Amino acid sequence: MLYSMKMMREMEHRIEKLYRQGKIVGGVFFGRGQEAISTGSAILTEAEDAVCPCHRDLAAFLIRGMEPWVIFAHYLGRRDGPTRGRDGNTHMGSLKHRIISYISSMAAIVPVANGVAFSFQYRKQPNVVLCYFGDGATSRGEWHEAMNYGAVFKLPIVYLCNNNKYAYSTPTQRQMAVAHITDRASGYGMPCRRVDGNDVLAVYEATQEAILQARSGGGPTLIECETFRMSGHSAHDGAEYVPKELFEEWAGKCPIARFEKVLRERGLLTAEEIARMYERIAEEIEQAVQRAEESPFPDAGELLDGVFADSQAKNPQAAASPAKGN
Amino acid sequence: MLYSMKMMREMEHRIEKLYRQGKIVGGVFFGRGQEAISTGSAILTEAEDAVCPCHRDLAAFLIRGMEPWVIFAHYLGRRDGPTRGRDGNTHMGSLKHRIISYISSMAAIVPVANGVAFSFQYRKQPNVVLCYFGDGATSRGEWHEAMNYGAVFKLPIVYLCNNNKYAYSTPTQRQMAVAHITDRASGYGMPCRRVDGNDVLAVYEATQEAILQARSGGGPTLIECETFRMSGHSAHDGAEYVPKELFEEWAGKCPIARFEKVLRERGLLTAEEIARMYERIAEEIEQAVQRAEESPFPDAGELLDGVFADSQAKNPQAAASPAKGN
Amino acid sequence: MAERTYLEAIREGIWEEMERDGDVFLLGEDIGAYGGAFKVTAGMLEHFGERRIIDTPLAENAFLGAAIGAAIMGLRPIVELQFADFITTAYDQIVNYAAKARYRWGAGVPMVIRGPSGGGVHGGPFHSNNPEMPFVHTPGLKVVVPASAYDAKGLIKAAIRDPDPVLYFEHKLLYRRIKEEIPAGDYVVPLGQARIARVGRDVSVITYGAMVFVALEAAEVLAKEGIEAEVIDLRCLVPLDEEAVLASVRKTSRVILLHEDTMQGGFAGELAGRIAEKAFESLDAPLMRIASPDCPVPFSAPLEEAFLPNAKDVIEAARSLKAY
Amino acid sequence: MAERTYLEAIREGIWEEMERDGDVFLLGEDIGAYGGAFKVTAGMLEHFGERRIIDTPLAENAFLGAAIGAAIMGLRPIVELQFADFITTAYDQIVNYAAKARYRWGAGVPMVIRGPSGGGVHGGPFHSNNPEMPFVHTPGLKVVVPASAYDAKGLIKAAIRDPDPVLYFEHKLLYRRIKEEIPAGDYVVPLGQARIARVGRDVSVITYGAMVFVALEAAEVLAKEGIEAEVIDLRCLVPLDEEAVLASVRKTSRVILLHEDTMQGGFAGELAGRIAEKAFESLDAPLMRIASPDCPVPFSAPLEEAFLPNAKDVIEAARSLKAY
Ligand SMILES: Cc1ncc(C[n+]2csc(CCOP(=O)(O)OP(=O)(O)O)c2C)c(N)n1
Ligand SMILES: Cc1ncc(C[n+]2csc(CCOP(=O)(O)OP(=O)(O)O)c2C)c(N)n1
Ligand SMILES: [Mg+2]
Ligand SMILES: [Mg+2]
Repeated sequence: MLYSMKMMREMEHRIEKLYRQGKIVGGVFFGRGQEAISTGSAILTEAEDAVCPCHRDLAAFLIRGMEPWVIFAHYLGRRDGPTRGRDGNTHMGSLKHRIISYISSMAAIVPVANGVAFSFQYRKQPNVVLCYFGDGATSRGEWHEAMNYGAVFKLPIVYLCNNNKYAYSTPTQRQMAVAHITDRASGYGMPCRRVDGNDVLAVYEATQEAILQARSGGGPTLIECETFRMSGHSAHDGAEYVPKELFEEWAGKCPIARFEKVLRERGLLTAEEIARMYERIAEEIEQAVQRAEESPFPDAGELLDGVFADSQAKNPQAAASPAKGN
Repeated sequence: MLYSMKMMREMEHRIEKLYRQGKIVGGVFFGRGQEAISTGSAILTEAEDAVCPCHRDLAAFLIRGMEPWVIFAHYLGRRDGPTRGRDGNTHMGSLKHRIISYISSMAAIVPVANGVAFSFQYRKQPNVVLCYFGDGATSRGEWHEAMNYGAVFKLPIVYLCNNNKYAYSTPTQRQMAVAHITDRASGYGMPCRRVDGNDVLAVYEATQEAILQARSGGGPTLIECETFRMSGHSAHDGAEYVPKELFEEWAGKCPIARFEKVLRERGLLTAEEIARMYERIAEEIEQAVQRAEESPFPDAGELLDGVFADSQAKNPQAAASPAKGN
Repeated sequence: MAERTYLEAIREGIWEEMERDGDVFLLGEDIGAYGGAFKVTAGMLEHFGERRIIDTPLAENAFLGAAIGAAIMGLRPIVELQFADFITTAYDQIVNYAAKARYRWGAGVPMVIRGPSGGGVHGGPFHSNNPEMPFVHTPGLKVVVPASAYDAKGLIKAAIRDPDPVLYFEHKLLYRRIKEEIPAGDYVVPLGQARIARVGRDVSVITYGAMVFVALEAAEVLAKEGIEAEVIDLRCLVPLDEEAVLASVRKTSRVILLHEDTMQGGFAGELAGRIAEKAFESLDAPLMRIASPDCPVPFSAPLEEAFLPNAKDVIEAARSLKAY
Repeated sequence: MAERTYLEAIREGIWEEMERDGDVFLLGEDIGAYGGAFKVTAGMLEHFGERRIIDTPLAENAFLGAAIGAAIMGLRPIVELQFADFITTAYDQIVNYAAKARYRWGAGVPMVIRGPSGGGVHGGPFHSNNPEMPFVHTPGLKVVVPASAYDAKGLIKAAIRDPDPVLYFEHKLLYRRIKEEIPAGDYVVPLGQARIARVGRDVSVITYGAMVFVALEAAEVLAKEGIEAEVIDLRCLVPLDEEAVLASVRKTSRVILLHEDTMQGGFAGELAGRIAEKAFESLDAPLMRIASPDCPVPFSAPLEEAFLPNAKDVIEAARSLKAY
């Protein structure tokens, strides 16, 4: 888990650098300070489970097996990315990895994630879905419809909210008149848990329990992971609206540093081993970026491929069909 | 209040008859058995307050001063209805009466009702809005967005849910995994009350308290009125899916009979006075129907009037503009 | 062969597909015990059970989204909208999720969204809409508009088997009003093939849905005046059988574009664009569009009657084109 | 006169209207302290205060609905969508509530819905859309698409003063890219009047939004070849200045219909319908439509470049029309 968190952190640093260099265009979002959430949960998925990560959950992509170079290729708009250059930043999906792509409309993925969970239920497969979203997204109607729907049908799904205290520039107290996202779960009749989202072990334990319940037909759980967005909303946002003290306070709660400490204290990894792991990560990233930059841009001739099935080209990075006839 | 409830009951019977005669076309909906809800609440509004009734709240229209013959004219598609024949059944609105029309998309009125309440807040007027909807509507995302929004901005509004145990053919337990609509209020940080919706005095008291709070800047309240739909979903629905016993059980809880009893027991009205009132109602209805049937149908030449302001004709039944420039 | 109403033909098509493929299932409001607001799914709960005939909460985003997710995993959901008008409440899921998933990341969304559309039954502004255009305009969606019982069955089957999201708009006026002999068993009407509903040489009336009958009614009258109208029933708006349209235009050189949906931004414009680009040389007269005027669908009978295009409109247009 | 970017012109127009009329207020996400994702509302919170510059929760139905209710009561809300793309999430409120209220029961809804639309900035499939068509097709809504700083200010003012719901789609590519001298104080550009952006006699290019600049660029090149293109900037799609369109067609007899929005069901079709009905006699060549191809807006630079119509497309079309 330390590896995933650190890999996510460093990849995002590298993505930011590429963005500042003008090599990555459009906008980029980071999950800085929030790495424990996607890591501590996605690590629990089995091969046939599915994840629906949102824009601050890069570790979920990594844990599901999407290779760093493929991710960089995606950000760079290259043909070897899972969208073959059709989409950018965290809008990645891959049937092969059972990563279901979110779309920009916040919370629109939640009803869709329910449908993926439903397919497991329908086919009597013992699998679960992890569905991620932010605090702001819970103000949206689709979120409500989906939470209610998941509870009514007891779908095998775990809803993971990263409460990072802001939706863009808007603090949670302007998003809602309650203190916690979990205050909402009672309206759906599903269990909920609130955990320290910067403690990867706490996320792990809560998710484990929720997955167990979901797999055994007990229905969904809402987990609120309290955390803080240690960046602007996107790379072009300086976040001047965030009080400095908040950044300082939460810097002291870095999930990576905290987990390092746990591992060292429990004698599971030495400082040296950690340093070596980090070196390896740095190297892997450089190799990945290099390989991604060698990937060609898509060709203008591909523009219309795959609007419909009859014009779809094969994409080795994403295309494994999960079932017949699709 | 007895008058309003009875008038609503009898008008709906008359509407049903006109429908069965083929004089009213399209579909018609009744609030049979639910008359206490719109009556016990709307009766509390002051002249400048506003109501947003839904499809089982005919008494709210009456209490706000819409005349029975105008309502019949509306159902009959005549020019003297508040929509001049453009819309039918309970889709009535009138600025003059501060009745804000709902639209068919269930719960879509709730955000709009918030906006009406906001206008009071913005203009520092001491007014409130009563917004009505059914149990099924609370499954919709717009409902959630609006409840949250109303709570965040502490809008002067009262949300009244008629929980009549069914949304069309779907019983509440298939709509949600919680027992009560009020279970949802905790997710919005607003107070809630659950009352016997067939007891007009209980509705009255709960609404009175909520209005007081709203008027004094204390924000919204959600009131759940437990009741039962003593008809099919609309006049063409035989409601075979409803267990007979439920109809029998709730027939014994008729809000009109109950309130009659209270009035007699407290010595406020004698059986005779009540009988006379009912006779008067019957007469008024016959006169109203007659007058409505004398109202002309709209002329084909009016078809395009009022799509935009520059082609809008004046409609005496609805058109009083609430403010300058509109 | 068996005699079937338009509505029965839809039911039969769905029923047979559900028998054929265990991955096909239904989602919607009141489709189970109640059999749907128009009874299209009557009897299905009893036959197929709760696993496959699913009554949902009143939440279009939730169940359309669920259908999308299930389709991505290879199931074949059919979603019923109680009225097609309510598609506006789950618009984002359709145009942003379902329509774009394959293009973006290769995830096919084989689902059907169906429901009653159209006016003529005094449904008023919220139960009479023809909601096809925003979906015609969204790349990645297919749009089907059957006008006969034969097509209703053959097209719903094609839609269910299609690997992409298909919007299938039934016309509620036709549900019980038309009845035809149709083949008893399995047959498919492929998406994207128009039908010549009546052969003619003088003027082409290009239309779809309930307006096919208006065009045919007008053609009867016109024939008596010696004007032979050719009526093209498009059957699908996407994919469009452009060749059939252009062929008819080349043959008659005079064109009426007819639909029940409102005029501005309606499908007649798209057809006009294609014809004026690709068959300009063949035209001997201006194109004529006939559509509902640009206002909400009114409730009251005289207004709705004035609103809906009728045979008289078509007859007059054909005469004026002939005289041009 | 003062030099203003397109973005500044919008801000100035809103600012002046807020000064003029205390009933005008703003609703949207992150428009207060942050000044909006594109900073259109920068400085407004400080000047007008929290009562009139309102940051909302992330809930488009809630705040669009609230704006509708407030407008019915006579206030003049302006709603900012963070990206115009997200209008899909509150679609029902707009097309069913706002658009129909006046027609149904005489309740006017004087509100403006505005936001950044359009591509060319690598925004990908969800931040590059041109969402005008479903609203053009909905009776009761007006649709404004400014292309210059002068118009941006004059049209936002007209939109705010209009008694009906107006959709005002800004083009994000123009925000800081164009800068003009515009009048310092109050002026209004009335809705429904097109502008001749360049006078010509050989071919009419009828367009709007950022494509006006593509048309002008093409016209420069064509002029050197002796082809004088007339460029019509529609400014409003609803109400449409049909007379200006037809007048140009009658003058040049050759027509290119150009927009950035995708082709099928796009506005070019509506124009084609009107022209082929009403100026058929004047046409000396087929109509030509130039629009984005029917796929989602792709992210990667070479794909987006291939996707967006450009001057070369217009030049080639004009040449072929000239040669026709
Ligand atoms: C429906 C919709 N409206 C607006 C936006 C613009 N937007 C993108 S992210 C965002 C804030 C999201 O906040 P939250 O859900 O808390 O996630 P976070 O970014 O904090 O992780 C907004 C407003 C959007 N993506 N979708
Ligand atoms: C968005 C939407 N979907 C579906 C419908 C069709 N419909 C009309 S009323 C209704 C049931 C409403 O139930 P509830 O809110 O409980 O109100 P009730 O009729 O019981 O008073 C349904 C499904 C609708 N009007 N709007
Ligand atoms: Mg957040
Ligand atoms: Mg109900």
